[in-house]
Amino acid sequence: MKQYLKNTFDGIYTVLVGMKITFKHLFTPAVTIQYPDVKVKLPDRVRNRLYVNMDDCIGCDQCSRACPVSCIEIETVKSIPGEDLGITSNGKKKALWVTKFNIDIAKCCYCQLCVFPCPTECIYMTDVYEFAEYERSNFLYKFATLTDEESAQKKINYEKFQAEKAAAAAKPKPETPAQTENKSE
Amino acid sequence: MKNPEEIFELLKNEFGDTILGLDKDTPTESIILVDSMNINKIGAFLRNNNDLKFDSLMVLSGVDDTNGTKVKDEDGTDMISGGTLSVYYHLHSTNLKHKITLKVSTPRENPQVESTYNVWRTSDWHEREAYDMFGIIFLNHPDLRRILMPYDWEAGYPLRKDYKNPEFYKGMKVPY
Amino acid sequence: MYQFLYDLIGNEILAGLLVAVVPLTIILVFALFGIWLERKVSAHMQDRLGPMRTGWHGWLQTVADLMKMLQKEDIIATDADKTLYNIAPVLVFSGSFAAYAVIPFSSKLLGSEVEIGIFYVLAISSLVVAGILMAGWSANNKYSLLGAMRAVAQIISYEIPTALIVLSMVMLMGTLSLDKISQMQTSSFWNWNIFGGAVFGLSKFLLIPFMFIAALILFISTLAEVNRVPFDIPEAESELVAGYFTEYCGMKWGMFMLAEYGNMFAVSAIIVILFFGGYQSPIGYFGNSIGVQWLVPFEQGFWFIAKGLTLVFVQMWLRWTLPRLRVDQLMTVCWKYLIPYAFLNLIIIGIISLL
Amino acid sequence: MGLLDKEFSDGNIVIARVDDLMNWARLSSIWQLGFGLACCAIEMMATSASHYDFDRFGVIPRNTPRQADAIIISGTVTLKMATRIKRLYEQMPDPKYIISMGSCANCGGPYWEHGYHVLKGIDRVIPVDVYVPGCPPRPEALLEGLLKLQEKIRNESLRKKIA
Amino acid sequence: MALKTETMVLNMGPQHPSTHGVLRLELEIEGELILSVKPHIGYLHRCFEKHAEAMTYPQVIPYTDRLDYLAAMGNNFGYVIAVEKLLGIQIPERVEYIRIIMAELQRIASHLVAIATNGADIGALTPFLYLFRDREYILSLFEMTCGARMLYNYMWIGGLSHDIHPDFVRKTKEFIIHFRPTIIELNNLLTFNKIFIERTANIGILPIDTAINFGASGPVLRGSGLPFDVRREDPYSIYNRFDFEIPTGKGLVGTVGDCWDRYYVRVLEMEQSLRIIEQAIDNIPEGDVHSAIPKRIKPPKGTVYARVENPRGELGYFIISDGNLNPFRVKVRAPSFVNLEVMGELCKGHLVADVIAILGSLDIVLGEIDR
Repeated sequence: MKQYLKNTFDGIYTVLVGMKITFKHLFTPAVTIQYPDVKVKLPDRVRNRLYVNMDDCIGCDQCSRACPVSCIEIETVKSIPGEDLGITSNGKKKALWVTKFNIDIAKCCYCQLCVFPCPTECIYMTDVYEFAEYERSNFLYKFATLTDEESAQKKINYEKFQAEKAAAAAKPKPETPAQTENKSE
Repeated sequence: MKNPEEIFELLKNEFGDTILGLDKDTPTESIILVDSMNINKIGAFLRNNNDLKFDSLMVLSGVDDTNGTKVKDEDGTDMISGGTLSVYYHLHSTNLKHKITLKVSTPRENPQVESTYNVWRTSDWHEREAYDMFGIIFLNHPDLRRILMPYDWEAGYPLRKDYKNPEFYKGMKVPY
Repeated sequence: MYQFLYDLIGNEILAGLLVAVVPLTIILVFALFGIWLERKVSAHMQDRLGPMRTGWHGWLQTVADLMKMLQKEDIIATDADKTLYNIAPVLVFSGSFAAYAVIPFSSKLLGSEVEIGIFYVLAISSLVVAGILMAGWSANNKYSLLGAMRAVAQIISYEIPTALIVLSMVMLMGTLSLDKISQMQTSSFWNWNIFGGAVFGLSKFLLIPFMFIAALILFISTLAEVNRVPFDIPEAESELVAGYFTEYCGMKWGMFMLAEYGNMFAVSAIIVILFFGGYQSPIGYFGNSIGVQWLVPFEQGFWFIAKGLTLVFVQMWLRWTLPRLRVDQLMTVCWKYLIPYAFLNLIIIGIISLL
Repeated sequence: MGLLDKEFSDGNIVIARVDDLMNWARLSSIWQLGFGLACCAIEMMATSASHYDFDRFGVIPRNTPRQADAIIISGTVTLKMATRIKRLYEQMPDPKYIISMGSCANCGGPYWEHGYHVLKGIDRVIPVDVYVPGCPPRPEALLEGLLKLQEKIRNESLRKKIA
Repeated sequence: MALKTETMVLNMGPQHPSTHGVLRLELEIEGELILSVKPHIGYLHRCFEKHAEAMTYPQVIPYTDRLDYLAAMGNNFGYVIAVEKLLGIQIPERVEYIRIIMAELQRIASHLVAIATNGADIGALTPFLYLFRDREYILSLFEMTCGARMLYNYMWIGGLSHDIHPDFVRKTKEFIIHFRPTIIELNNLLTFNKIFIERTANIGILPIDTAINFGASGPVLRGSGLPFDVRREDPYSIYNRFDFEIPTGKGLVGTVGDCWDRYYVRVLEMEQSLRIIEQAIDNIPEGDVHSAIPKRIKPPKGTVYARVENPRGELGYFIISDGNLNPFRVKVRAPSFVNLEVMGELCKGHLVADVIAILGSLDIVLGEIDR
């Protein structure tokens, strides 16, 4: 009999305690961030969309080797000696034309393993998180700055230079090494 | 609290030749090699002997140690024939606080291992998973069927090193 | 009201129809408002904001839900029992709508002054059980069947404590008609039944604790009849996916929701009439004091709806605090706790009313 | 099938008004099917929690496919699960939408290369309306995906499209 | 002549509101009574072990995050300790302290979700939202230091990916002060609520010997009364420097080892984690977190098995390396995989509603069950 009354009292008492708490929360201000109108400023190390600053990229392929998901594809063409490709921000001389630099952001798992090995810190993660799409093909970001015919042109130059060098090397050995020396600076 | 050498001695004089050897060259833990057909008896002994008391099987993992010969398949991919599949048992005693690792290897063609279902109940799903991933048949296991892969998956055992993806499964293209 | 309309139009079928339309609009408007209120109350109790984007603070949200449900395709499972499947929502809604016939919103706005008011309400509200059973059985879905079985057991067994409490109140009041019960609790809140009724004397003070217990038991058992938490086991979403209306989609499911909210208000109206003085205002009528006689019925309507809404708010408040009971615990609460207390209460009130 | 598939003559003023009203009703009360697959499901629960509040957009989790308008595919779709999702999609009444949330649902994500049991993207089984990238996407990214879906519904129309 | 009754097979399918993800339970029920429960898993099998064989050692870490996606720090911790044991490298003090703080914060966040979903399964929706609101606080701490909310790739082999944020210490202290009263509020609202006690006490009782025989670990084993905790049994990292108790089930409300005990052990463990964080947060030594990270990770031939106390139980990594860049075989001993086996044992003779309560108290995560 005592247990019977204790159960009834327990039942009613704990229900009232619970109701007191929820009633108190009725008047505490809501913590909701009203997303479309109020956009919270994200901390500075946040990892969302990848961005590559192409004029710093020397095409060293470190990031695509470090990516566990292999969603970065890079194709480069060697530059022929005479061409000037500009200097990266930290003073490293660029020697490769980057004809193709595609990141398939749909595959990316945002693990930031590609950012650390990059010698010129040209690939980093921005805090942009609003890039939903209607089509999946729009997720393939092409960062390469060379247009198609320019890269084709670079390829042809390089093959021509290669053929010249092979022909020059096939000619008599003694007097050609001096010339090729200064040509390749 | 016993270290692996004492346990190996104890097992050696208990079971004689079915304990094949003690492999100590691995940097971190030494492994006792055991014959695959009476792992059940050895397990029961390890659990009930009161100065060993290995009452909990931490993990049972199948491994495809690719020591067979490379053979060209009809469409050019290399298959492994011969060699062994092995199963590692990591045991731990909750009150005597010591750990031991057993290793059992079986031929790759028809891999058969005695099930330790009645010794440690946790080996039920672990063995089903080893069967699902490597094709190791566990004798007198209550219901040995696939656990992670779909029950009607005929394209072989996925975690073997020479596993190839099927082209289609129920009308869905599998490879990317 | 029927008489008033009959004099106005002359044709009694049309007047009858018009009398039925008024509670229907009240239910529809209340259902729209109730669903919105539930979502806002639950949101603010959980420190969030609830619907915000459809109109100011989302007041158009339920209108949007209603119109969206109208556009949904109506799937009927191939081997579902077609006739029962379609009748069930109608039966459930008519069960809860019929109870409004006798509920006096104010002295003027009253469906029909039927002499056996409270008895009629108990009878009609068990029609809902048949509807739920039909819904659960005809959908040919295991979860709906389980939900329907639970609903039948729950609603029927909770009718007994409701009937006992109503019996004890009718014993005190002496009349079955809801209108008369409200009229007997006149003028200030001190004469409400919860405080021992209108007759001044020793029995009034003795009655007060037992009236509180009676009100509590009636509130709990009517909660179970309306399938509200902690008794919402028939449509327990965490166990039975969605209970007996798992297979219903679009407007048919809307009918179930309408019926649930209609029931909620009907049940809280019964408690208000029996214990909190029906449409009587707690502090006297403003219309009387300034001599405007025709204002009084509107004030009575206002007070009745205000009390009804506070009780509906308490039902929602309970929903967002308590976990759900299991089926057999539900039965023990009813048979081992509510019914013995109700009997005890009945006997004690009987003795006191003899004094 | 639903109201959407009937063709009406083009350029009718009344249709325009009813169009907006119908679209507004459909987009401001999208009821999502409350089921999640993997890590993105936890982020979806965080979105319906107090900080980001899905209920603000009129989105309530409904458990049966019969009463749901949208499925948010939140997590990795494996081959064993793909047949189930296809059946769920068919159970839903007609005006229904799919949000593919996270890299795994978009194209197999981190498991696209060696995942022998992973379906490479849910659009191989059901038609997807909005792809939300991220692994897992932030709750705000999911809300932005929902807004994009609402935009898409806003421009739907009962009129027959003149090609 | 007894009435010929037929048992009904109810399929709590991969899409069910309270199966914590994609788990199918095949219940054989008679009326409401349960005769047998057969869990079917594999709906989220993401081939982790195949990936681990194809990736280099540091590239496997993002995949370990996705095993038990509610306790990603714990998974990293386990994998990283296993590889460091294989390599035999020495870790700076600062890294050890930060790893412990992150692991304990992750334990609180994971227990919050466990308690929230357990309460929501039994019908109490409001605590679910209160606890998720507190969890957002911890997620913002993680996001401040390593940039991600749930899957961090934070603990690297030999160090950490980022050093802690300058005002991480202040924010963590604020969190501790804010969090203590919410535990008391949770206890008033849910733990000692009569209906919650009615639904969870004396249900799914797991005696100690079956628990050990089934290899259960974590709150499931401790709920049955055995104070077995890997942080105390074979202490890894520097857990032996902190003093904290191991809460076990005492049967305050029902018998020892029932659902309520497993639930209450998690609530008490959150207190203990707060204590550990308080002891560790003030004396984080100075140092560089990147110093001990080896440039090329090629561990010697051999096997290693390392155990870590994850919020769900004992998480073990068995790594076989054959001396080149990719691990030869990585086997994960997932605690939920082992804890779920007990389900068949626990549910006999209970009602359908109890299956949900028992499943909620086991607190399983499908990511690590199906790997």
